[in-house]
Amino acid sequence: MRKKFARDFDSLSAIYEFTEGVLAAHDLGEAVRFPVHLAMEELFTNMVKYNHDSDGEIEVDVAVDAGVVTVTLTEHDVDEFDVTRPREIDTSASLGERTPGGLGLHLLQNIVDNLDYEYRDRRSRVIFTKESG
Amino acid sequence: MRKKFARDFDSLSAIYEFTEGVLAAHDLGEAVRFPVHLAMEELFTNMVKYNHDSDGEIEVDVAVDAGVVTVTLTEHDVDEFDVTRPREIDTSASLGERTPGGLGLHLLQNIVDNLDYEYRDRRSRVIFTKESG
Amino acid sequence: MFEINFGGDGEIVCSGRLDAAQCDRALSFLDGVSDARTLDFSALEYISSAGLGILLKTQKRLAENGAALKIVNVNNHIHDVFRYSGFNTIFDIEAKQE
Amino acid sequence: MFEINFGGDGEIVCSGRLDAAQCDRALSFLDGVSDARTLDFSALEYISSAGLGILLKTQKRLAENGAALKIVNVNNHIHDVFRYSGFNTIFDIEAKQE
Ligand SMILES: Nc1ncnc2c1ncn2[C@@H]1O[C@H](COP(=O)(O)OP(=O)(O)O)[C@@H](O)[C@H]1O
Ligand SMILES: Nc1ncnc2c1ncn2[C@@H]1O[C@H](COP(=O)(O)OP(=O)(O)O)[C@@H](O)[C@H]1O
Repeated sequence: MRKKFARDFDSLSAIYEFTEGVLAAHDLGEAVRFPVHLAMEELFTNMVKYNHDSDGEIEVDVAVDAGVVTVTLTEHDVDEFDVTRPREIDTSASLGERTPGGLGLHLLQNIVDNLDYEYRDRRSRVIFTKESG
Repeated sequence: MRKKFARDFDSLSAIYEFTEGVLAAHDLGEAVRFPVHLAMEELFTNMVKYNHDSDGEIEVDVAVDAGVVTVTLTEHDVDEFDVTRPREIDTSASLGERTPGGLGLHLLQNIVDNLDYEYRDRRSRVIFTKESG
Repeated sequence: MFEINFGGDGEIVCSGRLDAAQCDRALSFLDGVSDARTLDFSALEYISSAGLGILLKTQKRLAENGAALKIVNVNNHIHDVFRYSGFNTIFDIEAKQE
Repeated sequence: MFEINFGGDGEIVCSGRLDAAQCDRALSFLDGVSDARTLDFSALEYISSAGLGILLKTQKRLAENGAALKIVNVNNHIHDVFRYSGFNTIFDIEAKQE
Protein backbone atom coordinates (compact mmCIF):
# COMPACT_ATOMS: atom_id res chain seq x y z
CA MET A 1 0.00 0.00 0.00
CA ARG A 2 2.97 2.29 -0.53
CA LYS A 3 2.87 4.96 -3.19
CA LYS A 4 5.04 7.93 -4.12
CA PHE A 5 3.64 11.36 -4.85
CA ALA A 6 5.21 14.45 -6.38
CA ARG A 7 6.14 17.20 -3.91
CA ASP A 8 3.31 19.48 -5.03
CA PHE A 9 -0.07 20.64 -3.68
CA ASP A 10 -1.57 19.18 -6.83
CA SER A 11 -0.78 15.71 -5.47
CA LEU A 12 -3.41 16.20 -2.76
CA SER A 13 -6.29 14.91 -4.87
CA ALA A 14 -4.34 11.80 -5.90
CA ILE A 15 -3.41 11.13 -2.27
CA TYR A 16 -7.05 11.61 -1.28
CA GLU A 17 -8.37 9.17 -3.92
CA PHE A 18 -5.70 6.57 -3.18
CA THR A 19 -6.40 6.74 0.55
CA GLU A 20 -10.15 6.61 -0.06
CA GLY A 21 -9.60 3.39 -1.99
CA VAL A 22 -7.61 1.78 0.82
CA LEU A 23 -10.06 2.88 3.51
CA ALA A 24 -13.09 1.90 1.42
CA ALA A 25 -11.61 -1.56 0.88
CA HIS A 26 -11.67 -1.93 4.65
CA ASP A 27 -15.21 -0.54 4.95
CA LEU A 28 -14.12 2.40 7.08
CA GLY A 29 -16.64 5.21 7.44
CA GLU A 30 -16.43 9.00 7.42
CA ALA A 31 -15.72 9.19 11.17
CA VAL A 32 -12.22 7.83 10.59
CA ARG A 33 -11.75 8.93 6.97
CA PHE A 34 -12.12 12.64 7.71
CA PRO A 35 -9.37 12.84 10.35
CA VAL A 36 -7.07 10.55 8.34
CA HIS A 37 -7.36 12.77 5.25
CA LEU A 38 -6.91 15.90 7.35
CA ALA A 39 -3.80 14.60 9.15
CA MET A 40 -2.27 13.47 5.83
CA GLU A 41 -2.92 16.84 4.20
CA GLU A 42 -1.42 18.81 7.09
CA LEU A 43 1.74 16.67 7.06
CA PHE A 44 2.07 16.49 3.28
CA THR A 45 1.57 20.21 2.68
CA ASN A 46 4.19 21.04 5.33
CA MET A 47 6.65 18.72 3.60
CA VAL A 48 5.94 20.56 0.35
CA LYS A 49 6.13 24.04 1.91
CA TYR A 50 9.15 23.68 4.17
CA ASN A 51 11.38 21.26 2.33
CA HIS A 52 10.90 22.50 -1.20
CA ASP A 53 14.65 22.34 -1.92
CA SER A 54 14.47 18.57 -1.74
CA ASP A 55 13.10 17.50 -5.10
CA GLY A 56 12.44 13.85 -4.31
CA GLU A 57 8.95 12.46 -4.09
CA ILE A 58 7.12 11.84 -0.83
CA GLU A 59 6.25 8.25 -0.02
CA VAL A 60 2.85 7.55 1.47
CA ASP A 61 1.87 4.28 3.08
CA VAL A 62 -1.65 3.55 4.30
CA ALA A 63 -2.24 0.33 6.21
CA VAL A 64 -5.34 -0.93 8.00
CA ASP A 65 -5.24 -3.65 10.59
CA ALA A 66 -8.03 -4.58 12.99
CA GLY A 67 -9.78 -1.26 12.47
CA VAL A 68 -6.65 0.80 13.10
CA VAL A 69 -5.39 2.98 10.25
CA THR A 70 -1.63 3.55 10.23
CA VAL A 71 -0.28 6.20 7.87
CA THR A 72 3.44 6.69 7.24
CA LEU A 73 4.89 9.62 5.29
CA THR A 74 8.55 9.41 4.35
CA GLU A 75 10.82 11.94 2.69
CA HIS A 76 14.54 11.84 2.00
CA ASP A 77 17.34 14.38 2.17
CA VAL A 78 15.61 16.85 4.47
CA ASP A 79 16.46 18.60 7.73
CA GLU A 80 15.06 17.31 11.00
CA PHE A 81 11.70 18.66 12.14
CA ASP A 82 9.88 16.86 14.92
CA VAL A 83 6.14 17.16 14.31
CA THR A 84 5.33 15.65 17.70
CA ARG A 85 6.66 18.64 19.67
CA PRO A 86 3.76 20.43 21.38
CA ARG A 87 2.68 23.62 19.64
CA GLU A 88 2.16 26.82 21.56
CA ILE A 89 -1.10 28.01 20.14
CA ASP A 90 -3.49 30.41 21.78
CA THR A 91 -6.83 29.18 20.50
CA SER A 92 -8.67 31.82 22.49
CA ALA A 93 -6.91 34.76 20.81
CA SER A 94 -9.19 37.47 19.47
CA LEU A 95 -9.63 38.11 15.75
CA GLY A 96 -7.28 41.10 15.89
CA GLU A 97 -4.51 39.08 17.56
CA ARG A 98 -4.66 36.24 15.03
CA THR A 99 -2.61 35.73 11.90
CA PRO A 100 -3.35 33.06 9.29
CA GLY A 101 -1.32 29.84 9.56
CA GLY A 102 0.25 27.89 12.38
CA LEU A 103 -2.77 25.66 13.00
CA GLY A 104 -1.87 22.56 10.95
CA LEU A 105 0.27 20.72 13.50
CA HIS A 106 -2.05 21.73 16.32
CA LEU A 107 -5.00 20.17 14.46
CA LEU A 108 -2.91 17.11 13.59
CA GLN A 109 -1.94 16.54 17.21
CA ASN A 110 -5.58 16.85 18.27
CA ILE A 111 -7.11 14.45 15.78
CA VAL A 112 -4.75 11.47 15.60
CA ASP A 113 -4.50 8.75 18.26
CA ASN A 114 -0.73 8.31 18.04
CA LEU A 115 1.98 10.39 16.44
CA ASP A 116 5.61 9.39 15.98
CA TYR A 117 8.60 10.95 14.31
CA GLU A 118 11.81 9.24 13.19
CA TYR A 119 14.88 10.94 11.74
CA ARG A 120 17.97 9.13 10.46
CA ASP A 121 20.44 9.71 7.59
CA ARG A 122 18.48 12.81 6.57
CA ARG A 123 15.36 10.71 6.14
CA SER A 124 12.23 12.02 7.89
CA ARG A 125 9.39 9.72 8.71
CA VAL A 126 6.07 10.58 10.37
CA ILE A 127 3.76 7.79 11.51
CA PHE A 128 0.28 8.35 12.86
CA THR A 129 -2.56 6.02 13.77
CA LYS A 130 -6.29 6.52 13.96
CA GLU A 131 -8.70 3.98 15.35
CA SER A 132 -12.14 3.54 13.83
CA GLY A 133 -15.37 3.49 15.81
CA MET B 1 -16.23 0.81 -2.18
CA ARG B 2 -18.61 2.77 -4.35
CA LYS B 3 -17.70 6.20 -5.61
CA LYS B 4 -19.13 8.65 -8.12
CA PHE B 5 -17.06 10.40 -10.71
CA ALA B 6 -17.84 13.31 -13.03
CA ARG B 7 -18.52 12.38 -16.65
CA ASP B 8 -15.20 13.74 -17.89
CA PHE B 9 -11.86 12.36 -19.11
CA ASP B 10 -10.28 14.31 -16.28
CA SER B 11 -11.86 11.86 -13.84
CA LEU B 12 -9.53 9.12 -15.12
CA SER B 13 -6.71 9.96 -12.73
CA ALA B 14 -9.07 10.01 -9.73
CA ILE B 15 -10.54 6.65 -10.78
CA TYR B 16 -7.04 5.29 -11.19
CA GLU B 17 -5.90 6.41 -7.74
CA PHE B 18 -9.06 5.21 -6.02
CA THR B 19 -8.81 1.80 -7.67
CA GLU B 20 -5.10 1.59 -6.86
CA GLY B 21 -6.00 2.13 -3.23
CA VAL B 22 -8.58 -0.65 -3.19
CA LEU B 23 -6.31 -3.10 -5.04
CA ALA B 24 -3.30 -2.19 -2.92
CA ALA B 25 -5.30 -2.81 0.25
CA HIS B 26 -5.77 -6.35 -1.02
CA ASP B 27 -2.10 -6.72 -1.98
CA LEU B 28 -2.89 -7.24 -5.66
CA GLY B 29 0.05 -6.92 -8.04
CA GLU B 30 0.57 -5.33 -11.46
CA ALA B 31 -0.56 -8.49 -13.31
CA VAL B 32 -4.14 -7.86 -12.24
CA ARG B 33 -3.95 -4.08 -11.74
CA PHE B 34 -2.99 -3.32 -15.35
CA PRO B 35 -5.96 -5.10 -16.99
CA VAL B 36 -8.39 -3.78 -14.34
CA HIS B 37 -7.31 -0.17 -14.98
CA LEU B 38 -7.44 -0.72 -18.74
CA ALA B 39 -10.91 -2.27 -18.70
CA MET B 40 -12.21 0.55 -16.47
CA GLU B 41 -10.75 3.24 -18.72
CA GLU B 42 -12.22 1.73 -21.89
CA LEU B 43 -15.68 1.49 -20.32
CA PHE B 44 -15.57 4.87 -18.60
CA THR B 45 -14.32 6.80 -21.63
CA ASN B 46 -17.05 5.25 -23.80
CA MET B 47 -19.67 6.34 -21.27
CA VAL B 48 -18.24 9.85 -21.46
CA LYS B 49 -17.95 9.87 -25.27
CA TYR B 50 -21.24 8.27 -26.27
CA ASN B 51 -23.64 9.39 -23.55
CA HIS B 52 -22.50 12.95 -23.11
CA ASP B 53 -26.08 14.25 -23.09
CA SER B 54 -26.65 12.53 -19.79
CA ASP B 55 -25.12 14.87 -17.25
CA GLY B 56 -25.24 12.58 -14.22
CA GLU B 57 -22.13 11.17 -12.67
CA ILE B 58 -20.86 7.65 -13.28
CA GLU B 59 -20.78 5.32 -10.30
CA VAL B 60 -17.77 3.07 -9.91
CA ASP B 61 -17.63 0.12 -7.53
CA VAL B 62 -14.48 -1.93 -6.97
CA ALA B 63 -14.75 -5.05 -4.82
CA VAL B 64 -12.17 -7.73 -4.09
CA ASP B 65 -13.10 -11.13 -2.77
CA ALA B 66 -10.86 -14.19 -2.63
CA GLY B 67 -8.46 -12.72 -5.19
CA VAL B 68 -11.21 -11.86 -7.67
CA VAL B 69 -11.68 -8.21 -8.55
CA THR B 70 -15.24 -7.23 -9.50
CA VAL B 71 -15.77 -3.81 -11.03
CA THR B 72 -19.22 -2.33 -11.65
CA LEU B 73 -19.86 0.86 -13.60
CA THR B 74 -23.35 2.32 -13.45
CA GLU B 75 -24.88 5.25 -15.30
CA HIS B 76 -28.43 6.53 -15.35
CA ASP B 77 -30.72 7.91 -18.02
CA VAL B 78 -28.86 6.52 -21.03
CA ASP B 79 -29.75 4.43 -24.09
CA GLU B 80 -29.05 0.72 -24.15
CA PHE B 81 -25.67 -0.41 -25.46
CA ASP B 82 -24.57 -3.95 -24.78
CA VAL B 83 -20.78 -3.99 -24.37
CA THR B 84 -20.69 -7.79 -24.33
CA ARG B 85 -21.66 -8.12 -28.01
CA PRO B 86 -18.72 -9.49 -30.01
CA ARG B 87 -16.85 -6.86 -31.99
CA GLU B 88 -15.99 -7.39 -35.63
CA ILE B 89 -12.41 -6.27 -35.71
CA ASP B 90 -9.83 -7.24 -38.29
CA THR B 91 -6.65 -7.22 -36.24
CA SER B 92 -4.61 -8.31 -39.26
CA ALA B 93 -5.56 -5.28 -41.37
CA SER B 94 -2.67 -3.43 -42.97
CA LEU B 95 -1.69 0.08 -41.93
CA GLY B 96 -3.43 1.59 -44.95
CA GLU B 97 -6.70 -0.20 -44.17
CA ARG B 98 -6.79 0.91 -40.54
CA THR B 99 -8.49 3.91 -38.99
CA PRO B 100 -7.95 5.05 -35.41
CA GLY B 101 -10.55 3.91 -32.86
CA GLY B 102 -12.79 0.92 -32.47
CA LEU B 103 -10.35 -1.11 -30.37
CA GLY B 104 -11.55 -0.35 -26.84
CA LEU B 105 -14.30 -2.95 -26.51
CA HIS B 106 -12.18 -5.52 -28.33
CA LEU B 107 -9.37 -5.04 -25.80
CA LEU B 108 -11.87 -5.09 -22.94
CA GLN B 109 -13.36 -8.38 -24.07
CA ASN B 110 -9.88 -9.89 -24.38
CA ILE B 111 -8.53 -8.92 -20.99
CA VAL B 112 -11.37 -9.50 -18.52
CA ASP B 113 -12.45 -12.91 -17.24
CA ASN B 114 -16.18 -12.16 -17.19
CA LEU B 115 -18.23 -9.38 -18.69
CA ASP B 116 -21.92 -8.69 -18.03
CA TYR B 117 -24.33 -6.00 -19.08
CA GLU B 118 -27.64 -5.07 -17.43
CA TYR B 119 -30.14 -2.51 -18.70
CA ARG B 120 -33.32 -1.50 -16.89
CA ASP B 121 -35.27 1.76 -16.49
CA ARG B 122 -32.66 3.56 -18.62
CA ARG B 123 -29.97 2.52 -16.18
CA SER B 124 -26.88 0.90 -17.74
CA ARG B 125 -24.65 -1.32 -15.69
CA VAL B 126 -21.45 -3.09 -16.77
CA ILE B 127 -19.85 -5.66 -14.48
CA PHE B 128 -16.53 -7.33 -15.14
CA THR B 129 -14.31 -9.62 -13.11
CA LYS B 130 -10.60 -10.29 -13.20
CA GLU B 131 -8.90 -13.02 -11.23
CA SER B 132 -5.43 -12.49 -9.78
CA GLY B 133 -2.56 -14.90 -10.16
CA MET C 1 -13.71 18.86 -6.41
CA PHE C 2 -14.43 22.18 -4.77
CA GLU C 3 -16.88 24.88 -5.82
CA ILE C 4 -17.55 28.36 -4.51
CA ASN C 5 -20.38 30.52 -5.85
CA PHE C 6 -23.06 32.99 -4.87
CA GLY C 7 -26.41 31.39 -4.06
CA GLY C 8 -29.86 32.84 -4.81
CA ASP C 9 -30.01 34.93 -1.62
CA GLY C 10 -26.55 36.46 -1.94
CA GLU C 11 -25.08 33.84 0.36
CA ILE C 12 -21.77 32.17 -0.56
CA VAL C 13 -22.23 28.47 -1.28
CA CYS C 14 -19.22 26.16 -0.86
CA SER C 15 -19.25 22.52 -1.86
CA GLY C 16 -16.85 19.60 -2.00
CA ARG C 17 -13.40 19.55 -0.44
CA LEU C 18 -11.51 22.73 0.42
CA ASP C 19 -7.91 21.51 0.57
CA ALA C 20 -4.67 23.47 0.17
CA ALA C 21 -4.73 23.02 -3.63
CA GLN C 22 -8.11 24.82 -3.83
CA CYS C 23 -7.30 27.76 -1.58
CA ASP C 24 -5.98 30.14 -4.24
CA ARG C 25 -9.24 29.81 -6.12
CA ALA C 26 -11.34 30.17 -2.98
CA LEU C 27 -9.37 33.24 -1.88
CA SER C 28 -9.74 34.95 -5.28
CA PHE C 29 -13.47 34.55 -4.85
CA LEU C 30 -13.53 35.75 -1.23
CA ASP C 31 -11.31 38.74 -2.10
CA GLY C 32 -14.22 40.02 -4.18
CA VAL C 33 -16.51 40.07 -1.14
CA SER C 34 -16.62 43.34 0.78
CA ASP C 35 -19.71 43.17 2.97
CA ALA C 36 -21.26 40.90 5.61
CA ARG C 37 -22.13 37.50 4.11
CA THR C 38 -23.39 34.11 5.07
CA LEU C 39 -21.29 31.13 3.97
CA ASP C 40 -23.41 28.06 3.38
CA PHE C 41 -21.36 24.93 4.13
CA SER C 42 -24.18 22.39 3.69
CA ALA C 43 -22.38 20.79 0.74
CA LEU C 44 -18.85 21.34 2.05
CA GLU C 45 -17.41 17.98 3.09
CA TYR C 46 -13.93 18.88 4.22
CA ILE C 47 -11.66 21.74 5.24
CA SER C 48 -8.02 21.82 6.34
CA SER C 49 -5.90 24.47 8.07
CA ALA C 50 -5.21 26.06 4.68
CA GLY C 51 -8.95 26.70 4.33
CA LEU C 52 -9.09 28.15 7.84
CA GLY C 53 -6.31 30.51 6.79
CA ILE C 54 -8.29 32.10 3.97
CA LEU C 55 -11.44 32.34 6.10
CA LEU C 56 -9.44 34.15 8.80
CA LYS C 57 -7.86 36.45 6.24
CA THR C 58 -11.29 37.38 4.88
CA GLN C 59 -12.78 37.84 8.34
CA LYS C 60 -9.94 40.19 9.31
CA ARG C 61 -10.34 42.23 6.13
CA LEU C 62 -14.11 42.53 6.60
CA ALA C 63 -13.66 43.49 10.27
CA GLU C 64 -11.95 46.69 9.11
CA ASN C 65 -15.36 47.75 7.77
CA GLY C 66 -17.18 46.39 10.77
CA ALA C 67 -18.53 43.46 8.74
CA ALA C 68 -18.23 39.70 9.30
CA LEU C 69 -18.80 36.29 7.76
CA LYS C 70 -21.38 33.99 9.28
CA ILE C 71 -21.04 30.27 8.57
CA VAL C 72 -24.09 27.99 8.50
CA ASN C 73 -24.84 24.29 7.95
CA VAL C 74 -21.42 23.14 9.14
CA ASN C 75 -21.00 19.36 9.33
CA ASN C 76 -19.71 17.67 12.49
CA HIS C 77 -16.17 17.07 11.27
CA ILE C 78 -15.70 20.62 10.05
CA HIS C 79 -17.25 21.86 13.28
CA ASP C 80 -14.56 19.94 15.20
CA VAL C 81 -11.87 21.60 13.09
CA PHE C 82 -13.30 25.01 13.98
CA ARG C 83 -13.48 24.14 17.67
CA TYR C 84 -9.95 22.73 17.88
CA SER C 85 -8.71 25.98 16.31
CA GLY C 86 -10.80 28.23 18.52
CA PHE C 87 -12.45 29.58 15.37
CA ASN C 88 -15.85 29.21 17.02
CA THR C 89 -14.99 32.32 19.05
CA ILE C 90 -14.13 34.50 16.04
CA PHE C 91 -16.83 33.29 13.63
CA ASP C 92 -20.57 33.03 14.11
CA ILE C 93 -21.08 29.33 13.32
CA GLU C 94 -24.24 27.27 13.01
CA ALA C 95 -24.02 23.49 12.89
CA LYS C 96 -25.93 21.40 10.37
CA GLN C 97 -29.17 19.81 11.56
CA GLU C 98 -28.28 16.13 11.02
CA MET D 1 1.47 11.48 -14.76
CA PHE D 2 2.56 11.23 -18.36
CA GLU D 3 5.60 12.79 -20.04
CA ILE D 4 6.73 12.86 -23.65
CA ASN D 5 10.06 14.40 -24.70
CA PHE D 6 13.01 14.00 -27.02
CA GLY D 7 15.88 12.00 -25.54
CA GLY D 8 19.61 12.60 -26.11
CA ASP D 9 19.74 10.55 -29.32
CA GLY D 10 16.68 12.09 -30.97
CA GLU D 11 14.46 9.27 -29.75
CA ILE D 12 11.07 10.06 -28.27
CA VAL D 13 10.91 9.15 -24.58
CA CYS D 14 7.51 8.41 -23.04
CA SER D 15 6.97 7.86 -19.33
CA GLY D 16 4.11 7.27 -16.94
CA ARG D 17 0.55 6.51 -17.94
CA LEU D 18 -0.82 7.36 -21.38
CA ASP D 19 -4.57 7.41 -20.77
CA ALA D 20 -7.32 9.17 -22.75
CA ALA D 21 -6.88 12.38 -20.74
CA GLN D 22 -3.23 12.64 -21.87
CA CYS D 23 -3.74 11.95 -25.57
CA ASP D 24 -4.26 15.53 -26.72
CA ARG D 25 -0.91 16.47 -25.25
CA ALA D 26 0.83 13.40 -26.67
CA LEU D 27 -0.67 14.00 -30.11
CA SER D 28 0.43 17.67 -30.16
CA PHE D 29 3.94 16.43 -29.55
CA LEU D 30 3.79 13.66 -32.15
CA ASP D 31 2.28 16.05 -34.73
CA GLY D 32 5.61 17.86 -34.66
CA VAL D 33 7.48 14.73 -35.73
CA SER D 34 7.96 14.28 -39.47
CA ASP D 35 10.66 11.66 -39.87
CA ALA D 36 11.44 8.10 -38.79
CA ARG D 37 11.82 7.91 -35.00
CA THR D 38 12.32 5.46 -32.19
CA LEU D 39 9.84 5.67 -29.31
CA ASP D 40 11.40 4.57 -26.04
CA PHE D 41 8.73 3.05 -23.79
CA SER D 42 11.07 1.88 -21.01
CA ALA D 43 9.40 4.25 -18.52
CA LEU D 44 5.90 3.95 -19.99
CA GLU D 45 3.73 1.97 -17.56
CA TYR D 46 0.37 1.97 -19.26
CA ILE D 47 -1.45 2.61 -22.52
CA SER D 48 -5.12 2.34 -23.49
CA SER D 49 -6.91 2.24 -26.85
CA ALA D 50 -6.87 6.04 -26.93
CA GLY D 51 -3.06 5.91 -26.92
CA LEU D 52 -3.07 3.32 -29.69
CA GLY D 53 -5.23 5.71 -31.71
CA ILE D 54 -2.66 8.51 -31.69
CA LEU D 55 0.20 6.11 -32.45
CA LEU D 56 -1.74 4.79 -35.44
CA LYS D 57 -2.55 8.30 -36.61
CA THR D 58 1.14 9.24 -36.48
CA GLN D 59 2.25 6.03 -38.18
CA LYS D 60 -0.20 6.63 -41.04
CA ARG D 61 0.97 10.23 -41.48
CA LEU D 62 4.65 9.23 -41.51
CA ALA D 63 3.92 6.39 -43.97
CA GLU D 64 3.01 9.03 -46.56
CA ASN D 65 6.70 10.01 -46.53
CA GLY D 66 7.86 6.40 -46.39
CA ALA D 67 8.86 6.83 -42.71
CA ALA D 68 7.79 4.87 -39.63
CA LEU D 69 7.90 4.79 -35.84
CA LYS D 70 9.81 2.03 -34.12
CA ILE D 71 8.86 1.24 -30.51
CA VAL D 72 11.43 -0.17 -28.07
CA ASN D 73 11.54 -1.30 -24.43
CA VAL D 74 7.86 -2.17 -24.30
CA ASN D 75 6.71 -3.77 -21.03
CA ASN D 76 4.76 -7.04 -21.01
CA HIS D 77 1.36 -5.53 -20.36
CA ILE D 78 1.68 -2.91 -23.09
CA HIS D 79 3.04 -5.62 -25.39
CA ASP D 80 -0.17 -7.60 -24.81
CA VAL D 81 -2.24 -4.53 -25.70
CA PHE D 82 -0.32 -4.24 -28.99
CA ARG D 83 -0.75 -7.94 -29.75
CA TYR D 84 -4.48 -8.03 -28.98
CA SER D 85 -4.89 -5.09 -31.37
CA GLY D 86 -2.70 -6.56 -34.11
CA PHE D 87 -0.45 -3.50 -33.77
CA ASN D 88 2.59 -5.78 -33.74
CA THR D 89 2.09 -6.18 -37.49
CA ILE D 90 1.99 -2.46 -38.29
CA PHE D 91 4.70 -1.29 -35.85
CA ASP D 92 8.24 -2.53 -35.40
CA ILE D 93 8.15 -3.39 -31.68
CA GLU D 94 10.89 -4.55 -29.33
CA ALA D 95 9.97 -5.91 -25.90
CA LYS D 96 11.77 -4.82 -22.74
CA GLN D 97 14.51 -7.12 -21.47
CA GLU D 98 13.06 -7.97 -18.05
N1 LIG E 1 8.11 19.44 7.61
C1 LIG E 1 8.52 20.59 8.19
N2 LIG E 1 9.80 20.99 8.06
C2 LIG E 1 10.22 22.14 8.61
N3 LIG E 1 9.43 22.96 9.31
C3 LIG E 1 8.16 22.63 9.48
C4 LIG E 1 7.63 21.43 8.94
N4 LIG E 1 6.32 21.36 9.28
C5 LIG E 1 6.05 22.45 10.00
N5 LIG E 1 7.15 23.25 10.14
C6 LIG E 1 7.22 24.51 10.91
O1 LIG E 1 6.20 24.48 11.88
C7 LIG E 1 5.34 25.62 11.76
C8 LIG E 1 3.90 25.22 12.09
O2 LIG E 1 3.37 24.38 11.11
P1 LIG E 1 1.80 24.31 10.92
O3 LIG E 1 1.17 24.17 12.26
O4 LIG E 1 1.48 23.25 9.92
O5 LIG E 1 1.35 25.72 10.35
P2 LIG E 1 1.68 26.50 8.98
O6 LIG E 1 2.40 25.59 8.07
O7 LIG E 1 0.34 26.91 8.49
O8 LIG E 1 2.52 27.68 9.43
C9 LIG E 1 5.52 26.08 10.33
O9 LIG E 1 5.22 27.44 10.18
C10 LIG E 1 6.98 25.74 10.06
O10 LIG E 1 7.81 26.76 10.54
N1 LIG F 1 -21.42 3.30 -23.78
C1 LIG F 1 -21.70 3.31 -25.12
N2 LIG F 1 -22.86 3.82 -25.57
C2 LIG F 1 -23.14 3.87 -26.89
N3 LIG F 1 -22.30 3.41 -27.85
C3 LIG F 1 -21.13 2.89 -27.47
C4 LIG F 1 -20.76 2.82 -26.09
N4 LIG F 1 -19.54 2.24 -26.02
C5 LIG F 1 -19.17 1.96 -27.27
N5 LIG F 1 -20.11 2.36 -28.16
C6 LIG F 1 -20.05 2.20 -29.63
O1 LIG F 1 -19.18 1.10 -29.90
C7 LIG F 1 -18.11 1.52 -30.75
C8 LIG F 1 -16.83 0.79 -30.40
O2 LIG F 1 -16.34 1.24 -29.16
P1 LIG F 1 -14.79 1.09 -28.81
O3 LIG F 1 -14.37 -0.29 -29.19
O4 LIG F 1 -14.55 1.48 -27.43
O5 LIG F 1 -14.04 2.07 -29.83
P2 LIG F 1 -14.03 3.67 -29.95
O6 LIG F 1 -14.78 4.27 -28.82
O7 LIG F 1 -12.59 4.04 -29.94
O8 LIG F 1 -14.68 3.93 -31.29
C9 LIG F 1 -18.02 3.02 -30.58
O9 LIG F 1 -17.47 3.65 -31.73
C10 LIG F 1 -19.48 3.41 -30.34
O10 LIG F 1 -20.14 3.54 -31.58
